[in-house]
Amino acid sequence: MKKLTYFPGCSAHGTSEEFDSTLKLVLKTLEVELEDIPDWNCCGATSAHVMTENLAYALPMRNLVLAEKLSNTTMGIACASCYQRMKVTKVHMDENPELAKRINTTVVEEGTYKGSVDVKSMLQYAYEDIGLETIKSKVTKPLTGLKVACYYGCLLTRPKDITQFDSPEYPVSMDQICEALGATATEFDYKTECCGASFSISNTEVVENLSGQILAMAKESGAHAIVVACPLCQSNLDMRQPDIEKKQGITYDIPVFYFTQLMALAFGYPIDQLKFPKHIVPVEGALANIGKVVPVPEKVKKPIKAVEAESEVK
Amino acid sequence: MARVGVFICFCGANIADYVDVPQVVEEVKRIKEVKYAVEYKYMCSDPGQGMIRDAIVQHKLTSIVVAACSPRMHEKTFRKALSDAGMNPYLLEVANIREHSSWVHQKDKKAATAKAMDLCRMAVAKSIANEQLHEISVPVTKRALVIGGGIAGIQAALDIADARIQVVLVEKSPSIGGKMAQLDETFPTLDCSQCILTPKMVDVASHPYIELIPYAEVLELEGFVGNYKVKIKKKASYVNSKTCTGCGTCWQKCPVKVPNEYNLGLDKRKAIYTPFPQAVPNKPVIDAEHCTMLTKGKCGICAKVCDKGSIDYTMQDEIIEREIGAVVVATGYDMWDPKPYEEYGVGRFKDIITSLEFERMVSANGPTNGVPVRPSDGKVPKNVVFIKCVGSRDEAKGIEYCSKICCMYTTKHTILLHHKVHDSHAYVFYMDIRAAGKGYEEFVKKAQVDTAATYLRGRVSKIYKKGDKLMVRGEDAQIGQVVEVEADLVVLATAVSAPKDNPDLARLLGISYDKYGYLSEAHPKLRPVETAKAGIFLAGCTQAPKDIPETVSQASACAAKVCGLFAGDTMKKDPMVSTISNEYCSGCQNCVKVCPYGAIITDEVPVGHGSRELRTVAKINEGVCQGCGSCVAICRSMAINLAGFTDPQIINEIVSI
Amino acid sequence: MITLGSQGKNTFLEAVNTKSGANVLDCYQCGKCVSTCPVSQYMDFPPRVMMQMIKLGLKNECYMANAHWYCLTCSACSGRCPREIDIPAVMEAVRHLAIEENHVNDSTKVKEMRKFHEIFLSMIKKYGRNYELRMMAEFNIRTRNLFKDMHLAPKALLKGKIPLGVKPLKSAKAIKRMYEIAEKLEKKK
Amino acid sequence: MEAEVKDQLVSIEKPGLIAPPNWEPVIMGILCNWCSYAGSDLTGTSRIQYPPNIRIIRVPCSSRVDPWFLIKSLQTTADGVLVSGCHPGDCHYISGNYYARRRFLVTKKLLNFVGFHENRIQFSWVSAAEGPKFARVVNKVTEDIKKLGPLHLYKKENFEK
Repeated sequence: MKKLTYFPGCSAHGTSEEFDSTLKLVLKTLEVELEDIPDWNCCGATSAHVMTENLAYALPMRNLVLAEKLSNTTMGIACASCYQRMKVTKVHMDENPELAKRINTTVVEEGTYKGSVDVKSMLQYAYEDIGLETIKSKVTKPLTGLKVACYYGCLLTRPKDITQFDSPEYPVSMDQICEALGATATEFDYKTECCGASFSISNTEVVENLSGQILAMAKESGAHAIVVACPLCQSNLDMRQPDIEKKQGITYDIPVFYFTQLMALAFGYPIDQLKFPKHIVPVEGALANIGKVVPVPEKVKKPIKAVEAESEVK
Repeated sequence: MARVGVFICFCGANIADYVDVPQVVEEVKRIKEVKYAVEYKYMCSDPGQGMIRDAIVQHKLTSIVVAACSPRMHEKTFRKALSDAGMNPYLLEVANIREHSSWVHQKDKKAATAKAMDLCRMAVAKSIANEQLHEISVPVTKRALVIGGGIAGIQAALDIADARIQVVLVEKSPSIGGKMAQLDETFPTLDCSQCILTPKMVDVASHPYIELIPYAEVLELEGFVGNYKVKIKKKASYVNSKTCTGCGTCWQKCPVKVPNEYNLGLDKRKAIYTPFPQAVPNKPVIDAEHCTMLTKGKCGICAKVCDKGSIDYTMQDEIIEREIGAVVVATGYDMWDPKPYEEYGVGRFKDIITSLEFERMVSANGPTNGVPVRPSDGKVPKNVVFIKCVGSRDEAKGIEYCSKICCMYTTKHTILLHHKVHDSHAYVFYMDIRAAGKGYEEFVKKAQVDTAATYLRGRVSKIYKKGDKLMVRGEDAQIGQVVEVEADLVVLATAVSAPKDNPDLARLLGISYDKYGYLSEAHPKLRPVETAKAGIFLAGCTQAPKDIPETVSQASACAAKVCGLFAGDTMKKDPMVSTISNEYCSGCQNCVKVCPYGAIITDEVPVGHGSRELRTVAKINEGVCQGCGSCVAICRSMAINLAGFTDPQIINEIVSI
Repeated sequence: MITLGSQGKNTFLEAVNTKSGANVLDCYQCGKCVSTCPVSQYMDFPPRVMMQMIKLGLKNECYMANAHWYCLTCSACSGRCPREIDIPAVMEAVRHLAIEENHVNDSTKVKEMRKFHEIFLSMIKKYGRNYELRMMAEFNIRTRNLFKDMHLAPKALLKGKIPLGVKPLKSAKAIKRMYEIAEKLEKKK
Repeated sequence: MEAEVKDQLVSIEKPGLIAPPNWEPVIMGILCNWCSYAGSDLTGTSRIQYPPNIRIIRVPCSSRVDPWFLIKSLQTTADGVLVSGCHPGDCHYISGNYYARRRFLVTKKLLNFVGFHENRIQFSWVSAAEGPKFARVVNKVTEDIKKLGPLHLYKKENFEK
């Protein structure tokens, strides 16, 4: 039984409750025990670093210090935004002990920052610490037939020197996890384009435009659904989808799943535990593809050869 | 007893205004070894030199001190005056009382005079310990080695050979020609690369003074300038080149297909092959890695069809040794692999190709018979996007420097595209257009105006697929907007990078290379073709990225250097080299370690007179020694001395004031 | 027209470099950031132009720009920058300097974005965690746009997307103290 | 312990020795031919003025400088020594200045150990293009050594001179 310190993030009790609860189901199957950080606080999200420098470090620092008091060496974070704030803080503190000392004064009552806990996103944890083989071995109901576009957003793999995970341009970890579950990952070029993130409330126009492009590219790639690992991406792509459709005059009807929802589904959990009713875009249409026999795609034309090309030309 | 003559110069007013020269003369005369001291207005002038010549004879002087300007200025002049008077020129010492005294202490004549006196004393003291030295002559092997058979190597070899000097040309692939043989037409004149190159290749093969060793590499180089010995490994070709006529039956019948390097894998060649039809030498080789006869012992078709019986599956690598006097390194360049550009989808999208691949496509003897096509579906592209600076000027993903040739070859590609596909349109994303060269800017204008290529100023940030098109996104800074081009084909102008084997080659040759892997020249401005090691020269892109005209110029410059080196039967060399005394040498070999030139080797000498027992001592090769003196300072037993800067000379200087 | 050469040493550039840890002088205006940036079309001055303006020392123009308010810190630009400039950090430095010197763009959009962040931070100060419903409500009230996103509200509430309450942190005091010390640190610099 | 030993040995410097009136130090400057000597020539051609205390010895390369030269200088004539070579990486003889630097540091440590003040032995990199820098170096070295005072007991005739 593996143990892992868990930081759910504020949205786990709100907008992304389905992420939190399915994550817990999945980790039960994968035999990972979660240990919550007692009395954790908000990471400060975008707002803190937009407005001030010190608070943007102080808020995550408190959680890091609290996490260091637990016995585990790794902290898993569900929300991508929390993950990035935490990781940025950790990397900057470890690089600059002087800064760490200064920021530490804000949470001096909680303890001294040591830098002893590693910070990972849940996607990274599943990919690196659990591994594709283990995930594959737990699959009881493969998702064969479901075509998904894996959307990573900006925060999980960027900046590269902070996250040190997967590619910042064309990551593949989530794709590989989905394929391990039996689904097909489409070739999706907007994997790491931004969805508008923190403008969700304050500047909806931007979000609708950016998320709209992502939905369009996902549709273009032939996906039935989008898979994400970030609550903000999920809410932007799912909750804003009807508005985007209205604005663009196109019907997308692409549900946006957390990767843990699909894992739980493939691991055989009953559908009523997966909180699908929480989705704004209905999921039934996409899930109906599971089990359908996919026609073998027409072989892509062979790469050019001298002779073939010649005949084309003449 | 030494008899020193001191000649003190006024240098017009340059010295006389700030140094009391007559007083210096008086002071110098008080030194007991000084038998003659005199002042004159311009010592370097003919009458001045005449005074020195006369005094040498008249006063039977044994060494001369000239107190004047810096020895870096007129040492040679005065040495010549000495030898004209029949005196060994190395008995001269110069006291630098101009740069080191009169010019830098203009406000204090007393102090300047005192200093000038001291400088004279030091020079006199040193000159007393001076010894007669003689220029060293080193024999020369008049044969040059050229490494690399691209246009640089070909040009250097031909120029040297035309001066009737033997050349050994080593090329690692089965044919000479290099990258230039892969090009279609060349900028800015659009003459056909093959047409201007192949005659030169044939000349190389038929030149009586050139020994061409293809499919070979240099293993070892030892010796020193004029007297190198090189070991070359000739890879087994499994084809007897003497009997083979190059008829081509073997490669027509060979059943094994391998990606064709000459066409960058855009088509296939056979396991027995010549790289391209105009190859020189036009004899096939067997690719041992892929030939099933050599890997699995099955097939043997080529041997069966060869009526000359030239195929020999048992052939072994051969070691060839040659004595040579100079080396020209012309190993060219590699094309940089754009794999790190993940945002462009390099590796995922088939319709992204490199410039050299495009070059092969538009080449008349290329895999597509001279028409560019999309690798994904073989269709002829209409919209082609050219992206410059892929890898160049990119510290994050590529190389810091500008590759120099991409601006021009991309310009050429837009024109070639227009020639081959009339209804096509070229879009060029660029950062700057660097067109400094004869006819270059005019050429760019031709592309922009005559063929209406659209130039967009900005670096492309992303390429993604939409249907069967590639969407290329970048900013056009000129309108300050982000633009997306719907492209059928994307051509990346990838950077020029140093050959990856260069560091190994540099170590083997004992020359240095820079942080990118380019071989270093001796001086960036004034000695751009020499290396720091005497007798080794650089031609072409192995030193830095450059275009064909520049490469050819540098190659010819190398040839001139080699010819200069070989002008006499022996080479003259400064006698300021280290000498070693066997008597004192303890054989610790510390000097061997510090010598930057490998000029010191070990030798065995009898322990005593007539003794049979041997002991190790160091031995200096005066042909190689450059006279830095590192070994002198490191020698614990003071067995080594540096002629012209011996311990007694310098100590004399120190204690003389 | 801008007159250059009279302002002497470019202290603005130095301030931005120190604060961001980046070197704006590295920028050679290739524009890769502009076409990478998902929101450059909304910015008055895209990143490349901002960099040049910093180089020229156009402090007021930079402060008054909305670009650094639109920056999402998605780090796409810095990941692709051939000179490896941390552009989001530069944007953040300009924004922080503008806030410090109280010289900020006063367009409605920027005001709204700024308001949002302020409300968000005050929520955390109060509860230690984000209270989504209250925050959205307060944002709408304070930006005088009561019905924004109201069509989403019933659905979201009904589906349990947005909870009606939040459990404040046990040690809410700790957070308040943290805010105070952080504020002091900010002033000390 | 080490510090104590140092303190005792430093007394070799004879801090109490009074400089004769108008005393000027003698500094031995050992310069490599290709960079520093050429640089000092440039100082001259540029007419940049510096104190007249330095006496320059030309050697092919700073790696030719035997520790013996430094010791002999301090022992006989000089109050201080300046050794100057090409910048790291610019050595005319590929790597000579690296050897020189290492050897110099050891020599300096030794001389320091036996009681010479560390400023009596100085090292610098001056390229052939750095005329002004050479003047700066000489200024600094001269100043340093003037502060330290004479190293040698002066004969009576020197006073008179």
